[in-house]
Amino acid sequence: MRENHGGAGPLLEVRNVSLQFGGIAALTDVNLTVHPGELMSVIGPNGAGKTSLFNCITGLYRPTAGDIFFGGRRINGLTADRIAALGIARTFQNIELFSHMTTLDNLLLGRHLHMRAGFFDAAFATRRWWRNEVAQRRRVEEIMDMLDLQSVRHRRVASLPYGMQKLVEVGRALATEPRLLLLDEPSAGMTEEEKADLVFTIRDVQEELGIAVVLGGDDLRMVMEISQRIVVLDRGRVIADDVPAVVQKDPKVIEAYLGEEAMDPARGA
Amino acid sequence: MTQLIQRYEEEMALVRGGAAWTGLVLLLGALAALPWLLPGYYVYILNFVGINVIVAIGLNLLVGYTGQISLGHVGFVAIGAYAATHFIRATEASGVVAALGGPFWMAVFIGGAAAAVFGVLVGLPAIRLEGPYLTIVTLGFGLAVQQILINWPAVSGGRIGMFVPQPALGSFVLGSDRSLYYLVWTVVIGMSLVAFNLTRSHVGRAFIAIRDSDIAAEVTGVNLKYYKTLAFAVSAFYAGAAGALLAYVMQYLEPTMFNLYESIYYLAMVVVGGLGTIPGAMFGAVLLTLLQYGLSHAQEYLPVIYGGIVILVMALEPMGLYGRWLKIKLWMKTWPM
Amino acid sequence: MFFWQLVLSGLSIGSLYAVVGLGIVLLYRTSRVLNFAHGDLAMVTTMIAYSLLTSAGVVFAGSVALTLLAAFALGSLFYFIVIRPVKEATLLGQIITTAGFALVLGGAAVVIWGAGTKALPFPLSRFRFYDVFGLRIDQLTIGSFIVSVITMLLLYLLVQKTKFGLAMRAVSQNDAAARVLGIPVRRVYAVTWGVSAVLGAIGGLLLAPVTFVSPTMMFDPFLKGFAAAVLGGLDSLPGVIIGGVILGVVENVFGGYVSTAFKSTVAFVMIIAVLLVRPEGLLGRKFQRRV
Amino acid sequence: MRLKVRAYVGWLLVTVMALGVALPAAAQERGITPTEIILGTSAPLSGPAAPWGATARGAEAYIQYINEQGGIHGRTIRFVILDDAYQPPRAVQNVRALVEGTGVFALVGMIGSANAAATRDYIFRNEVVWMTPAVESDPWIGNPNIRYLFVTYPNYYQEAKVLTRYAVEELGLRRIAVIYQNDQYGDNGRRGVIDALAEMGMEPVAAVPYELTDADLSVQALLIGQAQADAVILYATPTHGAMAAAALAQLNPKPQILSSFTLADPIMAALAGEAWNGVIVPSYFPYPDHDEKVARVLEIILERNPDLAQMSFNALAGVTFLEPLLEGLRRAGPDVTKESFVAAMESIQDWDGELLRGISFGPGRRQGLNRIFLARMVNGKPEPLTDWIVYPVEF
Repeated sequence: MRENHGGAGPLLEVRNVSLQFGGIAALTDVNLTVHPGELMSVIGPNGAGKTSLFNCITGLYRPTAGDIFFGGRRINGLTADRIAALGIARTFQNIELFSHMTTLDNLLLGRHLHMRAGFFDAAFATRRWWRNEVAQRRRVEEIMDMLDLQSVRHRRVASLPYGMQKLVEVGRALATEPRLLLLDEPSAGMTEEEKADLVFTIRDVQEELGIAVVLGGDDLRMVMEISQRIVVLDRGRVIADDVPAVVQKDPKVIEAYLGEEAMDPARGA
Repeated sequence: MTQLIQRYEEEMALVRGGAAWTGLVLLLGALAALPWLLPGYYVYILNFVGINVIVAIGLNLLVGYTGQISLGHVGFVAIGAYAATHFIRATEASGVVAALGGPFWMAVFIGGAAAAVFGVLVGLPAIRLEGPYLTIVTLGFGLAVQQILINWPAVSGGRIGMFVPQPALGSFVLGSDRSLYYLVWTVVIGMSLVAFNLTRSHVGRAFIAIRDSDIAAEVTGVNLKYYKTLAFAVSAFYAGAAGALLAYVMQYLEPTMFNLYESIYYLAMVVVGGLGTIPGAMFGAVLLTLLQYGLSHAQEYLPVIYGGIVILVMALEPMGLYGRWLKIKLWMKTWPM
Repeated sequence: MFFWQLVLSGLSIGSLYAVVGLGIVLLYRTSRVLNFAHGDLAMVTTMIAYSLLTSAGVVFAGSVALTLLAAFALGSLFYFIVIRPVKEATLLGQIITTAGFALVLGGAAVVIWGAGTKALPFPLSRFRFYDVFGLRIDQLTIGSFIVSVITMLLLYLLVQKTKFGLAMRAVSQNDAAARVLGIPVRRVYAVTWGVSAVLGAIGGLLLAPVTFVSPTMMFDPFLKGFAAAVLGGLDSLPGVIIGGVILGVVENVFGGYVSTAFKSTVAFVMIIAVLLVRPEGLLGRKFQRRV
Repeated sequence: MRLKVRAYVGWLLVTVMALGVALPAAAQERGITPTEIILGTSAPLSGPAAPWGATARGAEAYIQYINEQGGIHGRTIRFVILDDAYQPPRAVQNVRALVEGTGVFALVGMIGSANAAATRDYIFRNEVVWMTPAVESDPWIGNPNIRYLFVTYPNYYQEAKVLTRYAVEELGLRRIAVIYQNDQYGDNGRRGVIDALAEMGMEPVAAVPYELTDADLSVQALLIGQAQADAVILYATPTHGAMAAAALAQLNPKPQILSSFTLADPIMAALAGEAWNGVIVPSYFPYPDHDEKVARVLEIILERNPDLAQMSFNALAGVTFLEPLLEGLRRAGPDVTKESFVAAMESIQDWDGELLRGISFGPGRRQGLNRIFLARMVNGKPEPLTDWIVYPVEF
């Protein structure tokens, strides 16, 4: 399933993507590139189209125009699960966990793609299924260790504190072993302490696992701090794409944010 | 590392700990002894209990686990019953399979498989439809199956009905209540085991994931089309197998047996017992079937009692009987000695 | 002429399906509850009308008024006693709860009124005819058609032109927001249940001269009303009217030319076909997945 | 906390009801004790066919009367009614509970072809006395297992032939159609019409089925109008019969309706109103309006169960299921056994009961009744048209 992205070509390429709902344009002619192992951010005022963009990339929405390439392969038009199999994982702005399952099961679901046992193996609990299941559990164990989730292993996720739930969602995404991880407002609703932990985790993921990470518009201070590159969306259009220091001073960006309020680095976007 | 693996396997095991094993053995022993302790017509009721347990477990996989509603499950039961009956009649006539030790267990499989095919057909539109819209498609399916059976005597025997030959193991006829009881409950145990296996595996996880958040399931790599259709197929298989057993136990089939009320009763069993748990489905099927058959003396009050219980359970115990049982267990555990 | 006569009787029964379906849709779009007891509620209220007219000897208009009041009370009572406690239940839980209520109502009707079929004294006659363009139309058909249309108009005015209708629409959009805005959400739900039951009762009363009064009188009309609602789109009031009329006409024409045995089935086959093309029904709002 | 208490009380209730699967008493010599004769039936008291439950209630009321008169040869009759809601699986269970648990001497009636078909092998195998299942006669014709079965119920097929011949020969109508319920009952009627017409070298101009769930029969009526039928033979439930009659009354010209005896119910005139005027209906026992004995029985059962007034025909039919059995028990004397009862039944020849007239059984004859008469409904009252019309005995 997994293709090798030989060389230094871009991992993800969004080309001239537009998305319309009825007459309303959510995205207009968006271009975007993510390189392997990169940590970048997509920010913008509320309703700028970050989530729509993520939804297009992960196959939940179908772009009205334009193409999306992942590892050199065109992925728009594929179903979300096929795209996940190619190596894109994500979290959601409003947590989308399997609320009746335990932490363990949520993470195990992330391993779904890696199960090499079929329906009948499962139904009759064959040795093949058993071997597979144990292998997946071992992998999940590693992720739980890394994210410090062992203490809530058997808790139903609905009963976990908010920040913890966000973390479980990240864990589930990581369990799929993606090459690209999209985090949609991961720190929203977190305490400062949890945010600091999150920055740590994101860096770990990016540096140790070598996964490219795209942060969806979030706490601006955090974004400026950790991103290697920032893309700014405004009303569905890309208005800036550069390193944080340049973006911060871009008058178009300031103006876009001024639409609501003066650019305040402490404020969530 | 080996220790770790043992811990996983311990976690994955269906029956954990000595007490659970003892309980299970006692339960199976009681099940095996029951037909020798009860008069025949009670054994007949228990056969229906077993049949409804199978339907309820299967329906629960669809409704409780995958979150897809079916108001036409009786259609699958009917398809299973008629497919099995035709199979039994054909093999009996040809004598081929009978020589292999009797087609009775194969009939159960054929009934299930035939229903599963229709399960896929009904499941396909389910991919696009939500909630009440899916409800009406399944409802329409159930009504259509009955209507077609009524008007297609070649398949159903029409309203005269169709008599079902008794199951035979070689030349040994298994027509008595007791032998049917063992047949039915062996299938119940086997199919419960499969259901338990499925629900603790990646398949079961995918089902629950679709129910809890289909979007998240999809972006995590669950093929919605496949698993939604699979849930329908598996659920229909259970219903079809139960239909085959129904044919054996009733030894007579007639299209009016497969009406909308039955579909609602099946759903009530699942909900009253507890959605999304296999023991819950079993509880519900046992309780409501016993009520239905046991309260013949209550005469015309039965619908009021039955409906009242359903409302009572929904109002007091939305998690169903099994949820209540878990709470009682917890309460007893924490009882200060 | 045969064809147009089929269409005419299809229109007449279809408008009754629509009235029954309106109650289902009104409730569904306001509270997202699919009421499987709608038919049995209508049946019980029709039984009440029967008792008022025969045993109690109340005049027709008075009986109708009292019956509609009773329907309103029964509907909102059911909301307060049963639905509110299980408000958090899933769609399935609600279906089962209302189906349980349907069993209770159906069973109670047999116990209270007996299982037999009864005739409801009705002021309009099926046997007084008018010939219009060579088609035979009876007084009852004309009368019930007029009442159906008036009912639909009144409902339109209630939903679109009154303060209560506004509250109802607000609750249907977002009940949490409506609560914040100071709308008494519970009362809106209760009244909606009441109005829905009244619509059912009107349907039951209009059907009574055709199907007669018995505990099973609403079985088929309820299924058809539900089907009409789904066909038109469960959250669209004009949709259910169109759906009901289409359903009535199609099944009659099918029955007249193809087979009366499959007349009822064809309605559901048609719905499944429509849903495959338009999963939200003819006039329903398209559901968009929100992330 | 109060809520919890309520919840537990609720649960207690549920549990008690679940355990309410009452254990039956053990039986000695089945169904006959020194003081009692036990009879049983499975009837649809709830569900879609609940109106037929009135047959069991009628029989129950009459048994109460018999017991008040001192029973039969000093024994009182216990009549156990179980509800099957018209579902065959439950009918089977009820019959088994009655035979194996309650231990009944005889089963009285059984409504619905499916229920009778599902239970009949069991009843025959266990050689239970079975009085008049209210179903078509086909399953009994040529059946070698019917030694303990006694039937005083008209044969739908023969009845349809009588009606058809009457329409053609006496009324001079040529274009005959049939509206029938799409089941065994309706099918028997349809075949009777077709065969009777074929014997006269004719064919029906239309044969239109309806489904039990249909709520409106105007399409069926329009089809009859399209076929320009001048007589319609009706095989329907009372509700659907009334629907059909009302819809047929809209046709121009209006066809003559002849219906099955199952519509000989006074409710028909109330339901169909003026559309029922002039309809020709057979009956297999006299109407209370014309016969004092029948009127007296009706009075007896209504005194004991006034609710039966709205279903008086079904209630009386229930008594007809029972009546020959009571006669058999009387004739068998105080030392009755199953075999002496059968012998007593076989001695019944051209016997007139309170309701039934001209009943004969015999060795090899289990069809006790083979006569009907026709009446025309005028302003809700039956006016006899013919004397008894006798049709062939077939089993």
